[in-house]
Amino acid sequence: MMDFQTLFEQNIEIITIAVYGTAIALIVIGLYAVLMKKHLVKIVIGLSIMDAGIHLLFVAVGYISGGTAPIFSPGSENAATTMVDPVPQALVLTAIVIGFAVTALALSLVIRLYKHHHTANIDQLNSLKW
Amino acid sequence: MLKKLIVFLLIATLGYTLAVTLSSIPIGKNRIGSIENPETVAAYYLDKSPNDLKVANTITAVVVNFRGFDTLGEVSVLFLAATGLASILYRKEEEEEEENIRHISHRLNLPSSSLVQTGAKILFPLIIVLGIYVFIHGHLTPGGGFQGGAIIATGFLLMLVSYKGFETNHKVMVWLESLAGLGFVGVGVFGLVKYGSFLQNTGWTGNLNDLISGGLIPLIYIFVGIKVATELTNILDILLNIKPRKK
Amino acid sequence: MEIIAIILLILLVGSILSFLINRVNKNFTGVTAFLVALASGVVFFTKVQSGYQFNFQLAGLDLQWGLTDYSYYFAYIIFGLSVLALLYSIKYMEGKARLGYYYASFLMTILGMLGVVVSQDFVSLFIFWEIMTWASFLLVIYNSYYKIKTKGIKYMIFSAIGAYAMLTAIVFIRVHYDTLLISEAIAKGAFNFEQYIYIPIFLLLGFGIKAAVMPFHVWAPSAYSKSPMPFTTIFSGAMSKMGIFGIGLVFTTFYLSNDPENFYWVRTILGWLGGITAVMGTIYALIQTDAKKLLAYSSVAQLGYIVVGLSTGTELGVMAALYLAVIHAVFKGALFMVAGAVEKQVGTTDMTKISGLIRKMPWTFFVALVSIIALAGVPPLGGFVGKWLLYEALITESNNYILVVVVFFSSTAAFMYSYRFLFGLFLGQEEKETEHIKEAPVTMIIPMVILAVIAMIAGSYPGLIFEPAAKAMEAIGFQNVSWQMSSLTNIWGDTTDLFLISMMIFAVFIIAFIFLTLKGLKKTRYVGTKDISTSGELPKEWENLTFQIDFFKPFERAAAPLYSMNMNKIWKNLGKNLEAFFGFFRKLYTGNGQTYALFVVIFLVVLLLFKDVIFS
Amino acid sequence: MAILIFLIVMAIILIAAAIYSIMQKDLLFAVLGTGVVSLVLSIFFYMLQAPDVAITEAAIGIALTTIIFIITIRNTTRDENKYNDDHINKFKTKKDA
Amino acid sequence: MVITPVHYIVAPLIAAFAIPLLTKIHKDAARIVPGIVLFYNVVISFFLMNHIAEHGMISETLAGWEAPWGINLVVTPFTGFLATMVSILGFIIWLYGYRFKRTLKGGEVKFYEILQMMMIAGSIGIIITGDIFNMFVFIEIVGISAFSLTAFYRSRDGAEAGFKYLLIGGFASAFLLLGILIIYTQTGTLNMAQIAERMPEVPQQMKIIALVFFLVALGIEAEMFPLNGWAPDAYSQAPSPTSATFAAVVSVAGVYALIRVVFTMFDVEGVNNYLMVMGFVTMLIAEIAAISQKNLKRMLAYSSIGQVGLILISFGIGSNLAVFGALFLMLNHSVIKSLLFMAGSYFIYNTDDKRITALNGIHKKLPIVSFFFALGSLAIIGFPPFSGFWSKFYILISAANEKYIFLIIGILLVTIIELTYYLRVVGRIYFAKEEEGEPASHRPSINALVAMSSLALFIIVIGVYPDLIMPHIQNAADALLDKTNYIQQILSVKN
Repeated sequence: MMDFQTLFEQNIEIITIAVYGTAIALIVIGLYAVLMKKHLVKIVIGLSIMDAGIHLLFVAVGYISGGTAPIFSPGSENAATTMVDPVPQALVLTAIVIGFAVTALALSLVIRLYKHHHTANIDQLNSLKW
Repeated sequence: MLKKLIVFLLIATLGYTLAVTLSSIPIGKNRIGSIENPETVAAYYLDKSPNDLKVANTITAVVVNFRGFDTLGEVSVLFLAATGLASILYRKEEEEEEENIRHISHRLNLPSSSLVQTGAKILFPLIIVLGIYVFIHGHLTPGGGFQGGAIIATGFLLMLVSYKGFETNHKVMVWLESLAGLGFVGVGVFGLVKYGSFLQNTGWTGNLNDLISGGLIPLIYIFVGIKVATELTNILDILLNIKPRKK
Repeated sequence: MEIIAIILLILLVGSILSFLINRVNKNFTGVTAFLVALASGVVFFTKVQSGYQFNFQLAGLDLQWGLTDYSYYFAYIIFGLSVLALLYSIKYMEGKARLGYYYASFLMTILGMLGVVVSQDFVSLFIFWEIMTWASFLLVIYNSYYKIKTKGIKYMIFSAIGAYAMLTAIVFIRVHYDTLLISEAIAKGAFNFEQYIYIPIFLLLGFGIKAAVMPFHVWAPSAYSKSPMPFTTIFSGAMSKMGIFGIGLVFTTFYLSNDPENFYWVRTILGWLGGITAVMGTIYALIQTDAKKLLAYSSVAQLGYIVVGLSTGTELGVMAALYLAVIHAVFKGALFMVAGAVEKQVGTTDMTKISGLIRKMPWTFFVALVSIIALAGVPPLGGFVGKWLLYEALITESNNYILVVVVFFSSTAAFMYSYRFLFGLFLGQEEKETEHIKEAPVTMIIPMVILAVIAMIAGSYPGLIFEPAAKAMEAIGFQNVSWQMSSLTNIWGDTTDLFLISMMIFAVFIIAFIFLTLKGLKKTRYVGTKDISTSGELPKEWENLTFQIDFFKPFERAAAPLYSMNMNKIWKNLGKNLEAFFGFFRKLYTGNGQTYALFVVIFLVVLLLFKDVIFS
Repeated sequence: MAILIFLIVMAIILIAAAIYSIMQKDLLFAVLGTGVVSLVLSIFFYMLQAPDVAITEAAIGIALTTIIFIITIRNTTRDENKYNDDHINKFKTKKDA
Repeated sequence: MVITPVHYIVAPLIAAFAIPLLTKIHKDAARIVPGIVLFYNVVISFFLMNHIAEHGMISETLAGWEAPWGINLVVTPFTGFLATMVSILGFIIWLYGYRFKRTLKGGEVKFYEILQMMMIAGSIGIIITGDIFNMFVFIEIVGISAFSLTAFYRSRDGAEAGFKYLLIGGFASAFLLLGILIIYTQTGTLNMAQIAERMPEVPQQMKIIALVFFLVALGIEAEMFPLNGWAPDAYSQAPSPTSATFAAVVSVAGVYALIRVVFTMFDVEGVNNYLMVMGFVTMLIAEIAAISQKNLKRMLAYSSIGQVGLILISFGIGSNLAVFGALFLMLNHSVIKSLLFMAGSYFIYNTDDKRITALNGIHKKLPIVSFFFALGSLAIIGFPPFSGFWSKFYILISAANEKYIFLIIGILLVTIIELTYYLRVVGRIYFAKEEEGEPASHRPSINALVAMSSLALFIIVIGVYPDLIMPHIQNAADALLDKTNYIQQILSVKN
């Protein structure tokens, strides 16, 4: 644990680029899949990758260099250690579960669609239009 | 092709904008201010969690107590997702009878050798115990209701996948599901009735880092754990029991 | 409770009541409606005096109801015509479907019209205006079972355009002049064509559409001819006058200012529009083969005169307009009732199929004759006085000599279609098919005759109408309007005694009538239209030899270029093109979820790119 | 320093797995790719001092999400370019018409 | 105080968790319990409205942590008004749907009722919460219920509509999270009042980026133009009571969320113009699309979007009178559109055909329902003396106050389009040649009639005497615009 902290403190720029870059890359890749892929399952994969990127962003902005996880281990109650921001983590916890719920629902819709329309191509799902 | 170009341009612009925006929100910067004189909610939580609530894991304190209402909402999202899933994949009884395949399980047929089955049999109780441990210790160590619930669900997943004949006891599941949800709300209502604020913790909180500490927080997390476990198992159960299409 | 509210309530309750009574017994529906209208009319004329008003608050707005002499004048038209039309309806509608619906809408329309004239603030005016509109819409589509798509909708769309133009104006009056009372708005100069020019223009648009002014007249002929006949009398006789009522109100500022230069271009344009409406209405009336349609176009033309009269803005012109408003209601009401009687008895109003009803329906013929004379403006009947005043006003007090010619032309051409109407239905040879035809029931004859008598009296004693008209004009800004009971005086001082003239003409008439009747008593051989032979050649079965076909063929040929300028077609094309255009936008909803997602992202990116432009 | 490299490698693996999972035509492998994304993501969370999130992501992202994706693929098609089964298509017209 | 705002959420949640158990005791529990709960919500609403009329606004703390620290529920005259409206309509829609689904099997009824109830409860949650992330959670609750309900019928294209809705809804939640993220890093809080208080210190650039994300995310919920592709599909495929709920409850909550964020949280210039322009585009395109629809429910859906556009325009004008008009229109739209969906659903139920052409002369079979539909049509177009007129009138006056003459003309021209297509349908119902057929097989049941008549009664009574409701709307508008008071009231609780 300590290793991370000191190392992160020293190389915060690289970390920033790496973490933010990854997060943005995930969002963008997910978005691309949603917008370009025709298979419904791929689209749902895209959505979940996009969500993952956003979750990473949340955790990243909550990080404080040199901070520890916001858990008071025995004996360290009063030690004035820096702790990372607990709020984004709590939010992400909620967001992950909600994201899973949405994914499950989406997939069940995909199964239903395949049963009824016999296709998993989003372009063929246009019986409702105009 | 034109669409591809447009999409590339769009996502490039979006990525660029995000990057520019995030560049002024550097990682690692302390934004939460001093804990002694809290300006931000985070600092306040870090102050109150060990001192007032006696909860070692601040995230648990935030999730269950400070923002407990969100968690209630989240649990209901899961519940609604399970309901919605059941409603979407619900199959009319006539339909089933018509196809005359009513009592046959249409479980995912992964090749499950006896080795896998025995392994699953051994692992299953361990996984359940692990899950229960995780959500009971949610206020002390990393983890909690969601994690524990999800772990238990994976245990059931293992059984469902490896044993053809394995069925969750629906009656027990329904009761557990409902009672856990009602328990969570009930704890909230208890706070409302006794202290005038929904989900309010009791005054008695015990000592930091004790197993029984933090007032009602562990209790809530247990309910959350059971609720999440049952909901996730439900979802998996429904999905796994979809009848495969006639080939 | 205020008496006006009670009267409106009587009508409302009556409307619901007649709907319910129809459920119980179909025979009493018409009687109930008639009695309700009669009762409210009696209460109105006995209890309500002009000058009465009261204020109240609704939805945080100060509203006012009341009556000026001007609105009282229009109340005469409304009640007079409605009561007669309802009396007429009793027999006319007998045996038709959905009587409850018919009478309920009828009474609602009366309520709406009465509300329009008693409103002294714009909000109630608009509310009642709309009640009147949709109640009449319900009646317009009463008959047109299969043609709902074009007929009723057209009326409603034009009405809505008018109503919303009015609403816009009202809203701006409220904003700029901080009032909703008509009197205050006039006092503050809201209708001046100076500062906020769109206010009076929108109001004129709103009222003008109801008065069927060019180029918004296209709804009128079809709506008039499609609605059930008794209602058409109200529709063309009274409801279109609400438009006139409004135009008069808007011009009040001008009348008050007493400055002929004021409003000059507006009046000119409106006058010209009225003139063109008159010509167009007349020309189209000429080529109609259906009596109803003919009358409908004729109504449009007559409304044109009234608009011309109002827009001259002189005392004489406005007097002519108001006088024509009443007399048009009278004779056009009578004519529509005649057409209705024919329709009731014969089953059609197609002039090519009917002829020679004079012996079968003598009373109807009498009414038709009198009304046609009045319509054509021949002395000694009511129409003559109105037209005389109008010409005098145009010639002596305005410089629009071309307009005079236009009006004069259309008035002359009115002879042609009047004649055709009379001839087509009543004169000519009798058909075998019409042998069994009887005179219309007495409750239908009575209102017709009453109207005809009014038209006759108005011809001899126009002062009976001049008196309230003069009061009404004083209420909208004129001072000391002079009028004579039974004579017309022109600016050169020549006086014509109308009563004398009418007596003389009547004498001639009666002599001629006696002579013709005596002659007619002789046995004559009735010849069917097909019972002839030309040059020894028997006409074929399909060869229709009725005069009615191609009645005005030569004229039609002469006026062919005018007919090609079909306003109706222009609007229709506009509608069609608009819908095609709309169809293009509709395609944005492609039905593809991914495209929608793409829209979201495009929108997001566009907002992000232009964020500094849009937000600051 | 090793950890820094480890982090960067992880980032690269993460992005590569994400790209792999959307480019892979065989959906089963694509889904496994998302499983890898979740796995690496939970390591990221752990390194960013968010153990709770890491555990959640591990339990839900790796195990549950992947399995429901697999179930879906089993109930639809496994090949991305093959949106339906032909013989079922024939039968569809009769049933849905 | 015995009743607190949290009851709005807790009662439905208890019911939702308990229904699976209760159905084991009594078969019809799944139908009845939501009714009791929704009725209880109506009671709560009246109680709370009385309370705030006497004591001022309520800011309830949850879990004992006061305003900026914990989540709080806020009932101001504004949110209270909307919550009251939503809960009453929710109850009426339940009443309407009570026997509508009687053909369904037990299990399906349970799912339907739970989802429907939670959708309404979630909407109330969106309205009364004072915390931005909590709002996100409630949006997800509404979203998940809505996706599932859209796909409820399997014989239709429900799943397709549901998937589209879910796809766009997924975007909405992603962008909303991004917006919350940026706002949280800049202000260090999630409480909307505190965010609003700290907003002036946030760098302009950040503020605008966050605003853009919020606008897009909540614009999806509020059915703004390029973001509303899901709406017509979802409205037309969902079961009719659900469509009514979408129009009357969910879209209200969506618009509320947008307005709350724009008016209270942010202090950015130009948003009003944005709302006005986008509202106008939304209205125009939706009405244009509606005019050539062949499917009745789809037409009503486009009409709903159009009305939402008008509401957004009116909020965009931004003056007190305009907000008043917008809230009035929101109320009218909810009531009238629910009535239209309810009546329209009986047409579809009886003809087994969703096309408008199937309605020819149906008034002979269903006289009362036809009357309600005609009434609703006239009212939504804005004919006096029905309630729709007053809202339109006030919106026009407020636009005129700001001298937006072209806006007024535009609104009225669009109204003419609206009038055209509504009258076509009404014309068909009443005046087209009816097809031969047996008398209606599904006459409206008594509970549906009660529901529809109460809405119709409202339309007429408010149309004739709008003063009944106007003071409440005025209070609501004042409360929405009084931002400083909102912030002070909520944050003062902590000291």
